[in-house]
Amino acid sequence: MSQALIDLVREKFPEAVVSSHSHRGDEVVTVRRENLVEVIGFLRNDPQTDLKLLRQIAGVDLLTYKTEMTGGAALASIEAPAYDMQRKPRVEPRYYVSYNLYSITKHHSLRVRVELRSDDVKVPSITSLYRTADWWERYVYDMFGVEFTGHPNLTRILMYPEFQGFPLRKDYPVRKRQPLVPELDFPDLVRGPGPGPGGAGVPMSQTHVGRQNVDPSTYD
Amino acid sequence: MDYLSPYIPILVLLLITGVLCTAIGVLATVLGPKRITAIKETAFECGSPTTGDPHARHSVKFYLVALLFIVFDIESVFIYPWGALLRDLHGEGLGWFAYFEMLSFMATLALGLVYVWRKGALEFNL
Amino acid sequence: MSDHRLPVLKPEGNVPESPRIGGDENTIPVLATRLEESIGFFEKNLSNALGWARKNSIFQYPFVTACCGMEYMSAMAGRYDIARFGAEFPRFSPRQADLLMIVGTINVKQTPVLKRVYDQMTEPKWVMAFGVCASSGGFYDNYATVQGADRVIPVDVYVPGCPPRPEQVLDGLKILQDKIQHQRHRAMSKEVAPDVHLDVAAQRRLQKNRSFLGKLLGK
Amino acid sequence: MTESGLPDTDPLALEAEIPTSPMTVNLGPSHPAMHGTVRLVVTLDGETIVEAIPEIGFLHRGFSKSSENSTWHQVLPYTDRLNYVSPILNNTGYIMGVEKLIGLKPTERAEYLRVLGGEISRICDHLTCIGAIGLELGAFTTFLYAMEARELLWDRIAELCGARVTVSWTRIGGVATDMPAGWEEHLRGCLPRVLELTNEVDTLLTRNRIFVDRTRGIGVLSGDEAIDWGFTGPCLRATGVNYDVRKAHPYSVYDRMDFEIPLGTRGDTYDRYVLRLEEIRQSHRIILQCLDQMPPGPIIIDDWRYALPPKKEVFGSIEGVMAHFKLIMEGMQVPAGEVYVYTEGANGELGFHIVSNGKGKPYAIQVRGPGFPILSALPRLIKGHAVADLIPIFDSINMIGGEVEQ
Repeated sequence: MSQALIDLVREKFPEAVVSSHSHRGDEVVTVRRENLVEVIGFLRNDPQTDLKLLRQIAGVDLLTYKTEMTGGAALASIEAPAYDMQRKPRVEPRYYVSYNLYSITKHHSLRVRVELRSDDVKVPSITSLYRTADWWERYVYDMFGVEFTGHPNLTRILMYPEFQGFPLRKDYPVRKRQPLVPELDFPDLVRGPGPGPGGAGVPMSQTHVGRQNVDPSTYD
Repeated sequence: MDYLSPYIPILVLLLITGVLCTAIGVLATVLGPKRITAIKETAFECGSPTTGDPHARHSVKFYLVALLFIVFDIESVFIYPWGALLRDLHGEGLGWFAYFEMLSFMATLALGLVYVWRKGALEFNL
Repeated sequence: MSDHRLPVLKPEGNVPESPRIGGDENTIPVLATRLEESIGFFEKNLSNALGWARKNSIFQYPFVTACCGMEYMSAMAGRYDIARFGAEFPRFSPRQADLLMIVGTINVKQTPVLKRVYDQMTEPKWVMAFGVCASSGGFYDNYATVQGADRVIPVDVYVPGCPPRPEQVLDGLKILQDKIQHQRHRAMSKEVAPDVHLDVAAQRRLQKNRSFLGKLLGK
Repeated sequence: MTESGLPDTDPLALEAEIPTSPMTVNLGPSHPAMHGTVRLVVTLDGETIVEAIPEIGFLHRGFSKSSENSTWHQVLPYTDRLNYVSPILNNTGYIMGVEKLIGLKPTERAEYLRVLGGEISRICDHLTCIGAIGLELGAFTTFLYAMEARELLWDRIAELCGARVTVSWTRIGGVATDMPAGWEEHLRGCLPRVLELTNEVDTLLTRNRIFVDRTRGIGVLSGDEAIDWGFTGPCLRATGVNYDVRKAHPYSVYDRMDFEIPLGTRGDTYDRYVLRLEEIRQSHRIILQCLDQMPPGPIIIDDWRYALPPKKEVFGSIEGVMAHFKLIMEGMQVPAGEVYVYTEGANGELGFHIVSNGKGKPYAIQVRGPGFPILSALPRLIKGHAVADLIPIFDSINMIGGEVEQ
């Protein structure tokens, strides 16, 4: 039903549309980065499309899309990063940001997508069009490191400022913690000899029950 | 001694409350363990380090509200004993005199209320 | 008595043991066997009395963050009423709280807050890790979650469950109460941390041992 | 002093407003009204809120990263913990996303069971929110009534799904457990009591002079501004905009259910409260219709590429063992693609943006928590109000840490 939307966008901005496809009933149009704001502005303000509700701005890192090995969580490597940049070739375009628009009056929706190369991770911000874009763009910046040029205050929203790196990138290992308060480092009692932050293979008897950092006087 | 006897229960009451309060106070300070540390001395602001200085100057309307409350609260404090004794005074023929006495007292305070009302101290616009 | 007691280690083979403080023979917790013989009669009774008083009037600071908060509400509400154990009154200021209940996941951004709230709690204080996430990080083994609150602050009682049923919470509270009862509570124990810069009057008060009246009037 | 040497007796000098400096207060994460996960740095001028800066992320548990390292089936327990007040709605939302990716339709009975469980969960969510609004305005009894009603429903959910809060009940192509014997009578028996307790809360709060004064006319937002802020669900319907995913795009068997969508008029805190109360009654109607139209039949599809084979088969036949092993060790091989599926969660439109690369693990999942955009509008809602109004406004948007910070 909203195949018309894609044709409308193609006809209005022929040079902006890179590609478009429809999968399981969702229409997605990939747009060039330069006229992203223009396209979304048109989609929002044009009475015919009236896509006033910006549901979500989602980011995806396509680094291991092809080569991701199969296998459940048990087989996943725990400490080593999922993707080793040096040994494996780079993937281009690496990220894409998808803007999910919906129209309450017309009951149709469209997803506008922008693909980014790994060395130039910048997208023009659309906070001028939607006020809700402010937090969503901060979320995508916080998780993927995508710079939204023109954003009023592009800072981390979920992670703490001292956090280095962008967690949802595929080359960020799952368990790499950057503690704020000096954590008492004792091996994973629950998981037994598996590779925990405290090192593997510590026999159960030497693990303690979380009481190491208490001076006995307070526990008289 | 007999005219004092009705006050004995009050005396016992005061005694018990006095003993109880001091006992709780002293026991709490004596028995409670104290570990004075630097962080414990600082103010608690929901687990975050305190921002801004607490001695910022407040607007004067809060002080006005407190003042007005005290004025009219004291007035009601004087009315209670008067109300309790009005019947006995009426018995001794002083009823009307006491009534007008209290009326004049309330009138002066009503004057104060009118002044405050006109001055606009009662409109508490945040 | 409930059967989840720790097995009792006979201190010296078959030598008859020292008389127990309260409770029958097989409930001596392992930790306190040696201790009881060393303290005098008056301290023992005072410690017992204080332990009894403190265990039955625990004021809790509910450090609620995540899904365990829902079960915390059930434990506080009418049906599984925690008030029956004296721990009903939530105090949202660490000054007036005895028990810090860490209800829910502690993520790395929350640790400074948790540490600060714990440090600002006045003694005697205990900590209950309510739920698996507070006890061991639960199944959030990733960059964002601290693998158990005891990596940041010492924890007394771990209540398993994700979220624990209210009965488990009450059982955890029961275990904590047993621990408080058998703990040694001293009177007049005061320590000042070295990094505290007290003003002159407070220092004078602390160092010189003055007459009772002097102490009373705080001169 | 004026040049004539006399003190400048400006008659209005005494009346001049004394300059006061604004005070910044920290409603930090560990605060009863902030649900433990939001830090609000509020700048006050006397009692009026001049500016508020929310800071979130205190319950960010890495849902996306953890789900990228678990199989499609293992992600289910993570979805319970998103909006942990109404877990079945999250499960249904996620599983419908995976089924949309596969292009698979669950069995008829499973559809009805999902709607039934979802509506019970929705009532629990609204009860908790109403209880919290009452509690934080001082009405402790309404909180206890709401909690008692929720306990009754949680018992039914525990009998149906095995757990009270974190149920992980739906499966790809169906649900995990069927209704136990006698469960329907139990549910029909306890629903009138739940409605009676809800009416009790209604009579205590809705026409209560203090409650109305505290909530009427604060936190007002107009319809199109709410859309611009990304509002959905009760907070959007309170402004009069009629958008409910169950009616706009009926999924599952909602098209066979007959229920209305309550709409507010002014979009203030009072409307958001009354709306949730009314939605409890609508959900109650849906539950009854679900029970009446419940068809017999299997509760999960028989296609072993996606659904776990029944235990009798797993221990009985070699195909069962092979299917079970493949599904557990390598996860369901969901065909590659990118899909966005949206259902009506308790606080609004709950969307899952799922990307699959054809392997056993989801490649990327990003949740559109309905509370995330609503919380971003909080400074706009509370600016200019008194500090005391901040609490009811924050409660009426029903911010759940799990779904906002994933």
